[in-house]
Amino acid sequence: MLGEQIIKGMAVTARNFFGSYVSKERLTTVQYPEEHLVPKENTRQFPFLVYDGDDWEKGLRCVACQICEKECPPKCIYIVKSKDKKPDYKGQPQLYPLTFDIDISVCMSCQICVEVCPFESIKMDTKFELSTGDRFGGLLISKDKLAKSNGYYQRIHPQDAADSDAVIAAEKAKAEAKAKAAAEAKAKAATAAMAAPPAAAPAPPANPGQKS
Amino acid sequence: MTPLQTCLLVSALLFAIGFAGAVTRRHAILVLIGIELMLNAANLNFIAFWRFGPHPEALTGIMFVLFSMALAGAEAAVGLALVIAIYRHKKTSNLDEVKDLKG
Amino acid sequence: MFNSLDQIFVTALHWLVSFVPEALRPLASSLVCIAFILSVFPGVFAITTIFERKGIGRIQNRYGPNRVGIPFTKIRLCGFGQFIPDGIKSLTKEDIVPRAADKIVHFLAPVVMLIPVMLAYAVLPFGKNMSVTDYDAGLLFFFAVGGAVELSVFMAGWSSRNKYSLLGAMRAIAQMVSYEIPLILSAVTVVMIVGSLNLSEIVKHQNQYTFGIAHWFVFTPWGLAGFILFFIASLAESNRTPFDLPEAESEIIAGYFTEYSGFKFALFFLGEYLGMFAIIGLGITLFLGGWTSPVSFLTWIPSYVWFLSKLMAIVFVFIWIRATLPRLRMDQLMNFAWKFMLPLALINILVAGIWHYLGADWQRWPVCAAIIFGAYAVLGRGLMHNQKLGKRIYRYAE
Amino acid sequence: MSSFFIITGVVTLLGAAFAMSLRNLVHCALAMAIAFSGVAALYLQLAAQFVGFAEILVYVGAIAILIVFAILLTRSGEAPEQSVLTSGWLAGIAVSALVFTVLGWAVLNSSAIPRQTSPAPVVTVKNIGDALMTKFVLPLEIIGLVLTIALIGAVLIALKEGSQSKADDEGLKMKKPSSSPSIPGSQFSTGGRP
Repeated sequence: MLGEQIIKGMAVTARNFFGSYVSKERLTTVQYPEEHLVPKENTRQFPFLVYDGDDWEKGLRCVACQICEKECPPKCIYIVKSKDKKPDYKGQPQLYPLTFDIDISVCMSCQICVEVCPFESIKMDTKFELSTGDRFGGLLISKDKLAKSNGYYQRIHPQDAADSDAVIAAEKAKAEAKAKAAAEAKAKAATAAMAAPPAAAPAPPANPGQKS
Repeated sequence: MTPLQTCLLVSALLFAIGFAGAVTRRHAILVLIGIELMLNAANLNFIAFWRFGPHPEALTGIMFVLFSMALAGAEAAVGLALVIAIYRHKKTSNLDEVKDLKG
Repeated sequence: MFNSLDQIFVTALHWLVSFVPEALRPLASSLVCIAFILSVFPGVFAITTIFERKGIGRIQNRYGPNRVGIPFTKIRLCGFGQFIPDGIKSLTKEDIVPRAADKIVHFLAPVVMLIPVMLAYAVLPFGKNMSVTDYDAGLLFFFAVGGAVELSVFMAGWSSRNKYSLLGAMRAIAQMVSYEIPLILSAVTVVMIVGSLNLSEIVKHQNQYTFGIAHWFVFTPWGLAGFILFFIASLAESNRTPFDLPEAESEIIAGYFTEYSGFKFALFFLGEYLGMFAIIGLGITLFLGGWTSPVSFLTWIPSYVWFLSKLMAIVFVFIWIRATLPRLRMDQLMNFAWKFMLPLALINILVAGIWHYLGADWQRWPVCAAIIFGAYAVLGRGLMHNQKLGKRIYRYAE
Repeated sequence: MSSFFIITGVVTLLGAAFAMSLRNLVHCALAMAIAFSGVAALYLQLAAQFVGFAEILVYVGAIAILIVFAILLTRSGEAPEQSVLTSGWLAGIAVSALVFTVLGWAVLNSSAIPRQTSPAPVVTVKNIGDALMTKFVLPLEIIGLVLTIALIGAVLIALKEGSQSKADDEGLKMKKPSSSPSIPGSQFSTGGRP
């Protein structure tokens, strides 16, 4: 009979119409400014710089090696190296970035900077509400705004943060072990020198800014 | 000038315009438009004479116009079908080029 | 009390007109009526756009617009203020005219669209004693001005110098011409039974009650068939889904108003919706009793309330159909009009004649219902078994 | 005679004059629609309501549409480059001017034209229907027959006939798009016309 299927279809849409008022789980829309979807574990929007501790200027992991600047496909990173050095988490004296700017109007969220960074210092953020009224200054984000604490990183990407913390801990342990070994060697040398003063050879210069 | 004369003058001018168009334009469709205008002029005459005539209750004028409208519709349909058929044969609807009897 | 509430607009009109001198009263009266139509129906249009968006949203399990409420406040009104920014947006947008377009015709097309649509409201009775003009040949007037819309569609499509516009215009005209025939033929049945082309007369004929139920024509076999035919044809005449081929977004961008923007686009949009309301209003007047109430104990509700609520109910069905059915193909559209609607409308005229001839006898009910149902079944079977509804065969493209 | 009648008459005549004198055929058809609407308005002022509405329904709603369809089907939507007038157009203008002069002279000087104006007759649709079904029933039937024949005839004439028209189709398909400076995007240019 002509028209049967039309009536069936109309019944389906009518059921949807009334159902959407009755059961909330039919509605998949997220009312955006009030509600937010929980971002997925691997969401990535835009890079940020990780720092340890409380003071972002002291704890910044970045050593201004400029690998990310060179690797960045759209060339949106701009780094100026510092003249002096300051100790990093291992206690070694390192350069630090005087300027670290990222132009988010150019960045394409490719994550290559994260892949190439040997110091676990640049990571991807999940924040996406970056629009601004200022077309030029507002889209160029500088070091102070890019720096986010390690705690924040652990919160947004728990898995990745655990991995990178493990890497850093391993590095640190290695450095400590090395320093310890060096210190032991030094102490041994010192005792040996004490024991035999004529054979007092200067120990190989250990890390001067030893922290631990 | 009485109202009837105004109507008749308007209709005469409409007829003259339609006639001039029908005989001077080359395109077949425009000739048809001219003929339609002439028919309308005649219809206007019928209505004017019915309205101002001595026996409006007889409705003859209105009936004539209704039938002439139906005929105009038929004429337009057949005429345009002819124009399209000629266009298909000759690839033109210019009346100056459609004058030989052999198709 | 209810009667004065019913006649409040008529009283207001008389009161307003009484201020002007005697000689100017007809003019003043028509001006007030024009102002009334020009203020009420665009308002209904604005509300309908919101209803449409929200309704389709709910049918697709979305919210639809639910943000904009009263400006400068936090009150949201479930998004019913949306038409204000929509209107401001479309009226202030840049008006772009294509370089190759025929400027004059391009400019005139939306105006020519709106004039006949507005004229059509002149004969509709919105309520008791509430039709603007009471032409003896009101129905003919409605169909006559409705025919002029096609010309504006052609003007818009041709003057844009865009192949999509022209294709859309050609589709629109072919569709409107084809569906105008079942539309008029289904209205003819009512004219046959009532014996008048006057729309107020037609409503008066339906304003009687037996056992408390109104004599609406839709409650008779021929009236039901006529109403369904009229409904389908009016869907096609107002270019609504599933007959929206003239402006099929996925095929020809926006059809005949592809090249229109800003104010002119808004005029086309308005004209399309006002045409839809006008044709629905005619359908209500012809088959659903116009401004009368369906049952006798509800006659105290003002007549214009009945008219508007019937109008909105049918608009809602239009929206519901739009959200349900997919678009027809061009050959299916034409087959449906010429091989199903037209024969059924002709048989319906025959049935109306039989109904009139059989008189007040009860036997006319089963007889007429049987003829119509049989014709429907046969024609429907023929349409469904037609090869044209199957896979399409292309003649040139292999 | 009111001034409104004069205005309507002037609009009608201007529409007709434009319909006959513009170069672009589509403009001609649209001007013709204006002229027909003007004629319908004249009918309304002559108290012939039914005829006026029927005029709009038939001429503006049907014939104008038919004509624009024919214009597009014969690819004459653009103004032609060569002259739009026939070779003997001066004679045609002269003859039509003569026709108008004679008619106008006759109208203004005839003694058969009634001088007094009668009040407008009231004609209801019912009157017209009664007349059509009684006194004019034979013409009505004949008109029905004529319309049916015209319908069938028009379909037969415009129908593609057999193999010959198929060849025409091929010809149409093979024909290259016009290289003349037609406006881009216009599908119905006259460029390809021989």
